[in-house]
Amino acid sequence: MAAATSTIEERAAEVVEEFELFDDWMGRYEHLIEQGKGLPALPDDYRTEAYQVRGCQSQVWVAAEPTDSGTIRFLADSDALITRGLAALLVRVLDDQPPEAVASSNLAFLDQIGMNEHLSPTRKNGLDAMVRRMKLYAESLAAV
Amino acid sequence: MAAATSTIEERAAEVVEEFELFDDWMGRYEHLIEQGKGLPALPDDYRTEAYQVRGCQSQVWVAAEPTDSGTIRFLADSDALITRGLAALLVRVLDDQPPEAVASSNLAFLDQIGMNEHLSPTRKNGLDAMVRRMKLYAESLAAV
Amino acid sequence: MQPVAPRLATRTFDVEQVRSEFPVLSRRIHDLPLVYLDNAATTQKPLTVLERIDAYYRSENANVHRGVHTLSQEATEAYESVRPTMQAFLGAGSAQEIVFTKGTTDAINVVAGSMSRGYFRKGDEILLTGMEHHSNIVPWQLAAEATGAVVKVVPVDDRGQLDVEAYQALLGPKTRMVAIVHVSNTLGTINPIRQMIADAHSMGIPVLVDGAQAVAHGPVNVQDLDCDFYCMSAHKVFGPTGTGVLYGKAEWLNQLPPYQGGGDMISAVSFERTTYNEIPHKFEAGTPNIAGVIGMGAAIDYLSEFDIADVQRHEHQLVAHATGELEALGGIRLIGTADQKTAVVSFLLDGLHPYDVASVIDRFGVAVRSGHHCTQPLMDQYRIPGTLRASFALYNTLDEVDRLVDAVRRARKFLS
Amino acid sequence: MQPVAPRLATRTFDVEQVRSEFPVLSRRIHDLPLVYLDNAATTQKPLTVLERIDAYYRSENANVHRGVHTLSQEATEAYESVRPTMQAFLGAGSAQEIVFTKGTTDAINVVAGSMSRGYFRKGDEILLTGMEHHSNIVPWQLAAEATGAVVKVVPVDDRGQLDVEAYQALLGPKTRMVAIVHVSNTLGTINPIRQMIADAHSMGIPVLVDGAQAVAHGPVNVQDLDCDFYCMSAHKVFGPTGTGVLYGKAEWLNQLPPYQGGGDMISAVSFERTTYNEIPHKFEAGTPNIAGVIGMGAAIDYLSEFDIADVQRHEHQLVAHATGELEALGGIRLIGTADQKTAVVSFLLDGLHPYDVASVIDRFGVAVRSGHHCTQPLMDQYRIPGTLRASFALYNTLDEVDRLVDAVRRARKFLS
Ligand SMILES: Cc1ncc(COP(=O)(O)O)c(C=O)c1O
Ligand SMILES: Cc1ncc(COP(=O)(O)O)c(C=O)c1O
Repeated sequence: MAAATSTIEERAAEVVEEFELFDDWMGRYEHLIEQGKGLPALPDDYRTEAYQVRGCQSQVWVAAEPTDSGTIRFLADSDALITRGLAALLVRVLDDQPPEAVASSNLAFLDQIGMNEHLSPTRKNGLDAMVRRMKLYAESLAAV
Repeated sequence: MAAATSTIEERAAEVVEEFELFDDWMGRYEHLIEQGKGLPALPDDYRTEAYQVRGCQSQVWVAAEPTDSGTIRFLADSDALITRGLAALLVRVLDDQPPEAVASSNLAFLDQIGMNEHLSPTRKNGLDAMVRRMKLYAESLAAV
Repeated sequence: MQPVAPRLATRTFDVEQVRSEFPVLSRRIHDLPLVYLDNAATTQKPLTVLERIDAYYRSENANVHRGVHTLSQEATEAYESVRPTMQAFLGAGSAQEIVFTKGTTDAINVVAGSMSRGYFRKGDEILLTGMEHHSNIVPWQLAAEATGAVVKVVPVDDRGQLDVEAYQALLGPKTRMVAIVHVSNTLGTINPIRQMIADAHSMGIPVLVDGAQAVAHGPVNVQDLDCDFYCMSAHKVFGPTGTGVLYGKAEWLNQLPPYQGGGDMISAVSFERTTYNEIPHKFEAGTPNIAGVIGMGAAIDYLSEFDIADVQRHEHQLVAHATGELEALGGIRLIGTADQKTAVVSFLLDGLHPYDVASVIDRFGVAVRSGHHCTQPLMDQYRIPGTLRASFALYNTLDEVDRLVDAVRRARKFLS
Repeated sequence: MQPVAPRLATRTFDVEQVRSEFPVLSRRIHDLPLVYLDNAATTQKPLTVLERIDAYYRSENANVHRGVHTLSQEATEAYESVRPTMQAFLGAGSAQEIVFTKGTTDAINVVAGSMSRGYFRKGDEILLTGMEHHSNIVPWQLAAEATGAVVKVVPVDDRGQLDVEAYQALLGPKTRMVAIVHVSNTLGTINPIRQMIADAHSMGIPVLVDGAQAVAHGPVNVQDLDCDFYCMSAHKVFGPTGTGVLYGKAEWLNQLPPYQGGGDMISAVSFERTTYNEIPHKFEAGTPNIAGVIGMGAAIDYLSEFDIADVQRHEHQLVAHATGELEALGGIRLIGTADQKTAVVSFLLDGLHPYDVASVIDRFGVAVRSGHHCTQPLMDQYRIPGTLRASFALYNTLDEVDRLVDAVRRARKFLS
């Protein structure tokens, strides 16, 4: 995980840079799947309907917890490798950030890592549903 | 009215021949409207909903009465000149014929008088509704 | 119609240029150039719309929403990208308030049908007007029949204007729904819907607007109008047949139960329990009219190239010229002479049936509609069998109006 | 499928010739030629269909049924001429039994919705099967919810075949409706519907058949089947999106109340009393998808050029080859191995999620569908998250099957 001091923008830029290293889809896919492997295991308590994100082609769970330092901790998992990789990218960029920053974040980096087929929100592949869920958690924490 | 001895086919052929005399639409329309003017007045008793034919662009009434000689007598009217002309043509061809002959008649002549715009059944201009109503009357009389 | 920030025009309105973009306008009818004045029934389609539909089928066709393969993703993107287009066109607050339907009739049925599932109760009143199209009457009659609600009617005056005072008096504690036509297809009357919506809202009553005839002729902004539902058909605004939009405020769409069941409108299905998808998808069951929706987007893009004020000015000229010339013929009865009118001229020739006149002027290449225009109650009120209706679009010309008037004159001579 | 008198073929089936008639098949995906194996979701369209739609808009476009002018009459004729085409295609007894709908989902909703208005009573049973598409589940759940009827389910065995004995046992005095899929979109299973219809009829119960997946792959004759309703979508049989057919026996269509209200479905409208048009128009409210219906006619004309037995033979080869080669890869689980199958191969790779596999093989230019295919209850029964589904049409080739198998092999290597 990136240091808690780096901002969402900084982390997103880092992700974009990493993906730019690959000039073919195979490299990018491998890297994405690799990200998923690094995602911490989701506690069983969260593997329930309440945390499931609808509208994805695979099963996806996303949960959030407030940290003592006032930031928001994200947890996620999926039964598909690619979706798990995408969830890992989102967690990597948004984890341990202030809820307000998450709620107002612009996740344009998703368009810049050369994987449009999974990432364009109008394509309704479920990524937008994940993002919306994460922002929803952030908004409700920000409101507390 | 044609003599009761001529068949539906003979009368239809006569109509087609008449219309063939005109080589422009104006002549044919005038002739058609002329036919309507010759249609006997419809008794008020028949100018009711029960005798009204649905699906026409104008109001059309069609009635039928059995004659003593076992044939069927048709009466019709419309508030539009062209429709009245069409009704008159149908009456002219079908009036005073045996109900069985009316019920089984093939009214292909309607396609042959150069007025497709009013007469093609798939165009649903109401002529098919008139024809169906006349055949219905004939069928119920034939069944008695 | 209410003023809204004008869309940004990208070209000057030039009717000859416009005409060259509508292939059908070069058709000949009975050996004469077609004069198409039946635009209120359906409009013609510009090349860009035809080309967009063709391109879709030639290189992008796939089913939407459920596929991960490239073609399906591209089709989904093309289809979903029309939602923001329609959102902007109607001035909706959010793209999720845009439900794609078969057309206006379908859109009204979605609302009336959904409202029959728990919203309407016995004795509730549904308020319509005397100038509604059958599509904004029969769905409510079916809903009333199913729920015990009753339909009430706002009267129309002799010039074809709503009696707004009577409307206000009819709004009452039992009124549960108001459904009004924005622009009458028979009369051309533009109704004061903004005021009527405010009146209904002051009593907590939702309003559905039938916008079928409005969208091709002036700016519409549903947020500004504050209507709860707005319905339109693509085919009346230069788009394809078989598609249209139901705009609904998100709070209404969220609250109403789904109308049809099937693929795409669900979130999870089991025989024990089915949960529904989010709006707008909750109201879009089954494979949609993908090519149609994409074509509708192209039509709106086309229309948006113009400053709608230019279009309105042009159509106003056509209506003024037609009205003047027809009246000058004498023996003409105009039906619908409201102060606020769009591009429709309905009329009768003394002593002649509209069907006869329409049949004869077709022989002169002129296409107008005759009949009740799916507004029988209005015909009953005026005690007429129907009217002749010339309805204009941006591609019609003053010359065409002259051909109409000439054809009417000759038809009368022929028929008398 | 039941044998019927073969339609008269006018050309020999030649797959390369056929391919040249489908423009989209020359598309490239990620720099490779497209291999389109998602035909159960939607089929591609031949040139004749595109050209017919284009020609309609270029020279015939007008609203139907209500106009006397030439264009409207021509449009009506073109639109109505598709009714006998569909009548012949489905073997219906009369053209008035052909109702044009938005598609299969709409057709099923028309029947379920109409039956909710007086036909279903509390406690009535609606019998479905465990392999139904959501479009043949949710409309009945909505009807059940509205009327107090209950949905019962015929079980499916491990190979994907209906338990016909269980079906017969479930038919009972409370059963008011049976709705079954002709061919399963997920499994390819061809159900023994002729027998099932006879069983239901012996107890006086009507049967609706969801024919969405059947019509592109074999002859259908509704009179021979004796079903009461048959539903299909044009877009799954080489026609446009946004249209389809509800076949209904005339006695049923006459007896059921209308589903939607609006223009064209009425005979006379007043605020006091509205009477409905004759069938099929009673069920077609509003401006229909005119271009879509005309395009559907062109699609059926196209398909009818072939001897359907040739098409079936070709598709059978594709399925046999795909099944054999996929099994030869090892580590594959086939879902749906019924004795009677059409052109669908559903499968899973051990240890891999279908979404991952579909995403990777798209990179190799191969379009298959992954997911639950709108049959979640079936997925639940098999305890799988979904399948990969390759579904074939007459334009697919053995070479394309090889590219599929190769792509699957490489995807597995990449993902493991
Ligand atoms: C078996 C089956 N039934 C119904 C449908 C629904 O068809 P449509 O989406 O065209 O309404 C489909 C296709 O998705 C299907 O495969
Ligand atoms: C005012 C009005 N409302 C509703 C409709 C119905 O529209 P559609 O037939 O496209 O559903 C029309 C057009 O026929 C109309 O003019």
